[in-house]
Amino acid sequence: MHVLEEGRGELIQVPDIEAFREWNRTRKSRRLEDKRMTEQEAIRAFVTDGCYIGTELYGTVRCPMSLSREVVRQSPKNLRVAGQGVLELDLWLAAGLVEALDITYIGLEVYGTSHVLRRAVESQQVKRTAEWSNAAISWRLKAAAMGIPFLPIRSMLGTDTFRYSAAKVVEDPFTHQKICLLPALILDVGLIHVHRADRFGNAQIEGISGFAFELARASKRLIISAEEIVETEQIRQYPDRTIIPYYLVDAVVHAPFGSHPGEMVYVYARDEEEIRAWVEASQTVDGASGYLNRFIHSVPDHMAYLNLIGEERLAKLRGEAERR
Amino acid sequence: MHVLEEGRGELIQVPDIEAFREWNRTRKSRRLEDKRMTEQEAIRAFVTDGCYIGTELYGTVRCPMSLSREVVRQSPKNLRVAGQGVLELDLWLAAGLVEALDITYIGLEVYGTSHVLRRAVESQQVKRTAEWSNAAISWRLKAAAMGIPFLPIRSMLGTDTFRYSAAKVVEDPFTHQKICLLPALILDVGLIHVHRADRFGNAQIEGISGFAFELARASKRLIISAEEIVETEQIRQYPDRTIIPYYLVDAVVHAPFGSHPGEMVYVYARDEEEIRAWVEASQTVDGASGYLNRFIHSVPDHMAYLNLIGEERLAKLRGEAERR
Amino acid sequence: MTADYSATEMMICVTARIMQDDSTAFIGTGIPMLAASLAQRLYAPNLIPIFEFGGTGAQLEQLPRAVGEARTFHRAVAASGICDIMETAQRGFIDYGFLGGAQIDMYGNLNSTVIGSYYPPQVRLPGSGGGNDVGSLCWRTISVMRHDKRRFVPRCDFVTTPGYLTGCGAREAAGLPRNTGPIQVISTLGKMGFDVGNTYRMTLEAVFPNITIQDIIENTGFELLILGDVETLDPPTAEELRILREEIDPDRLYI
Amino acid sequence: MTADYSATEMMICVTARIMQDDSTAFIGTGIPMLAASLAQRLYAPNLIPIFEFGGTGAQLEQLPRAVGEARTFHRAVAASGICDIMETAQRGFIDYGFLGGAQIDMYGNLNSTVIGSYYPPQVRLPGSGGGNDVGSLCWRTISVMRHDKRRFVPRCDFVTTPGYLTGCGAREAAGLPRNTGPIQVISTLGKMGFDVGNTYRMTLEAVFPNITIQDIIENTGFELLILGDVETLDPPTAEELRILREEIDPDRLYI
Repeated sequence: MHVLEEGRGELIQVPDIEAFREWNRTRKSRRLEDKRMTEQEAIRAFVTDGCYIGTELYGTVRCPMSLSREVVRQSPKNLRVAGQGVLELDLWLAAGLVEALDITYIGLEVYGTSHVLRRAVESQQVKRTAEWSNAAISWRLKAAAMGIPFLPIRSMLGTDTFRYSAAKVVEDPFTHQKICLLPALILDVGLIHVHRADRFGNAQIEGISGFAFELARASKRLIISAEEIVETEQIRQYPDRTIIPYYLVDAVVHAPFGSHPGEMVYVYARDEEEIRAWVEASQTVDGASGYLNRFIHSVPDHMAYLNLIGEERLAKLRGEAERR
Repeated sequence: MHVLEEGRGELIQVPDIEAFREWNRTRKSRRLEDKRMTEQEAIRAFVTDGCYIGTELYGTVRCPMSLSREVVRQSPKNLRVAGQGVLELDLWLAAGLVEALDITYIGLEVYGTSHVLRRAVESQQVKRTAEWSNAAISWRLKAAAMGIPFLPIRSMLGTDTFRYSAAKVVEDPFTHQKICLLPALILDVGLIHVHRADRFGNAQIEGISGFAFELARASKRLIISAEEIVETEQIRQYPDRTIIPYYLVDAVVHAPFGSHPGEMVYVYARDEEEIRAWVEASQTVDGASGYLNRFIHSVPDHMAYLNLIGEERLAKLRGEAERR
Repeated sequence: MTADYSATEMMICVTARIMQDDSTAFIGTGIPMLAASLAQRLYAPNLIPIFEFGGTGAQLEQLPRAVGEARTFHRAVAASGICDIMETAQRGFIDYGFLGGAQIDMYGNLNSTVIGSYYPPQVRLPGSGGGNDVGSLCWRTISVMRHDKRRFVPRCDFVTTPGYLTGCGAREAAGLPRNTGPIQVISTLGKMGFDVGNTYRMTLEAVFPNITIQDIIENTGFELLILGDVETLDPPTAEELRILREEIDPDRLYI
Repeated sequence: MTADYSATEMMICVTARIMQDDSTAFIGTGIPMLAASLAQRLYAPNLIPIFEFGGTGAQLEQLPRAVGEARTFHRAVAASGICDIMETAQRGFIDYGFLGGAQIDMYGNLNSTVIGSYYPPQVRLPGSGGGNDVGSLCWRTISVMRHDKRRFVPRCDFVTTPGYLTGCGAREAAGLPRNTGPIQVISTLGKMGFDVGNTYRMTLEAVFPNITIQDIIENTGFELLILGDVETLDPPTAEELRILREEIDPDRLYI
């Protein structure tokens, strides 16, 4: 396959589809096993120094924040990260855990650019970055989820985003047009927060599904946190609502308000006050580390974190949730 | 892109992705318009001689049978068909409507091979065939649905199924393994039967979704038949259940028992007696045309067909439906 | 063969007995459906049947008559669509694939497309369906088919679904996923395997009760390798037959 | 400019006014969200806002603060995921894309990645996000951004999102979908267009009230073409301002 152009970005995770198949054959049990564990147990078991990790959706929307905070607590080194994120990646960057970034967007949306990202990249604390678009990162996960080494797409072309990526341009043999090929992105560890799951890992999501379907299928290890643990009977009654079947899942963490301070549609709203607290704190190195100390290192686990936030505020967020 | 091997099958529908984009821009209204019409109006408006047409799912499972019967009634000539089918394609073949087939499977499942297919192909009434696997046909629709001219896959390779297809083999530039590329399959007309839709075409499906998601997005004209027409309010309350958004849809046909004699999960069961009637009749040319006369040509529309089947039998099928 | 049971029933029982508990198995139309039903009841209660139009992990209380019908996702853990299922296979999550065909050759290649030349064919068969995908993407495939010389042929008229193609290394050379291919053929006469790692040809492993090696040789259109002892399989048990006849296929669609 | 309204408010109103009823519009974070909200209330009640994480056709009763939050699919016709949305754009179903950026050049290329060289950068910005995809795949893009010389630059430090790249024919030569590209830039000073079909360079179409052509030239780092009459846009109406301030952004997140 003749390559016309090639991005100069590093391929931070190599798409070894055969090794992924072999992994899925030998390392993913088909048995219905109780996989419930705590955030601490799950992160300890599966997040290792140097691993390539990704989280699903943004820090302010259905994001595995209780798992993300536990990652900070355990402080694995030299993480390689698929960088489509808001609060969760800010925390990891502020904690100095990230060595390499496949970046598409790291920022604070309505609150602007991320000071933490700026410091981490401008100071070269993050040693390697490659550029992608949002769709490209999702499509790279989709390629892995489909079990194919690459996917053709029609964005990225002609830009520096392509030039600093690890994508390639070829001529499509059917239409003879130039097309961009994205390498599959296989995660060592994926983290997803869902509305409900059974103890085996069968999971359901309400509202938009972001890229949960793809990320779940692109991860060698998958940690699910769930607002609610339900009986398998409920799964078997509505098998068409299962977005993540159990055999993809390695750990199931019961995490009510697991997406706080982000929202969980139909369950609780964003905690604007708490999000602003990070926006303020993260402007400076000291502010950010003060925040990490207070909300992560000083609390042993997610339950203690929720206690710190306080039931009154949580009740208010429940009351503000979107209704069907 | 250097092609290592090339199937000798004809590309029965050329994947012109740019023309598809232009069609979707100019010929698909974004307006919320009442698209309700009868089977007769919908087929007359959109199914033309020589068009490339596909139906979703099999004739015995959530298949647009009332639409398929109307196609026979109107008898468009020289249809080119994506051939993954049971009863519905048997009817079209028996009626002599089909000129070319992208075939993966046409048969009667538990009742064995299709005599109609045998007669139609062995006699060269069907003039052109190209071979594909079931996944390949679905992935070809998926490529079109994704808006890309081709998709790489890891089946088809090394077989006569590939050799008599219009796929190509190239070397993947990332892993340097051989990989099969499928051309996108853009349908001129797609037919899908769903559980419910609103008058604009927003549609929901229960149970397995087959390849409805992909086919809906791969069709230049899309005709939806629905067991039930619901208020848009119900769609807006559960936007996460919409599998086909209205702007993809050109016609909405209210068709209770629209999948008969096939099943509609949670609504009614297969009509084994009626399926067997076709299995018997289709053994001979005379038997098949007798069946077509009795169940299609002699009844003006779907309501008359249901009257012919009789409320008693329909009530029984409702009673036998799978329950949640 | 005694009058107590049919060759089809024996074939179903042997297929059911080799199904592994806690394994994922891609189930095609016909005999594999009956075998999976029987296996879930007797040998592999946690067998995870996978059906191509979306059903994963169904409890097969009633025999499916189509690969998409409600029974293929009855009390299942997931009901998705064909792309999800096929991609699950492509990703290496499906352990076994159970297949049928009109012809099989010594390398386990299957034909379900045409008898004779391609166009116009002497006999037009249904086509690949999911067969080619199952044979390409699942880790191990098991074929289940009637045993006679018209079916066990030296060379398939058309290779619909890949076995070992032309033998050692051919699958990998074609680009198919590594370390995959057929491991078993269950016929109406016996159980065959493959000389994997060496010639990749079909071997005779076991015969059905009252069937001789000679019977099998005479009904096979190519030389079957015999690499070790050929055992004689136990006939269907009374319980197997009762369940098959009374619970699984009371309407006698297959048996 | 009077004290009655801010440049940001004017920018929002102008953006809202150009939104077409019954059109699909890919809405990015920030000003486009406010403009879409305003447009749905006043000018384009059937505008179909599309948000990258899955919301299609929401009724924007409350201002979204994130592209995935509940407000982006509040009473929507569909709530799917990012791949579905981006593929909908790739298939040619999204008419308009509304974008922002830190830099724009005369061909409408946008930079939201780095200021300075790539690594290590002088300033690391968030990156493309969906920007590159919107700029590549939607039929027409409209950029909304503050107007000054640091932002309207002769050449972007980094082309994150394609405008017309290097001019005539460059998008097609790169393989981007045909007949796509930027048509408008709404800034804090005026409304720009592009000389499509000819030089593909940015043109000055209109100025805001109390802004002169000279003001715009002085705040633009490259030569803006002036091909016809430059009109002066109407200021925000009282109703626009009331809705913006009281209904859409009462917390003053943006205005």
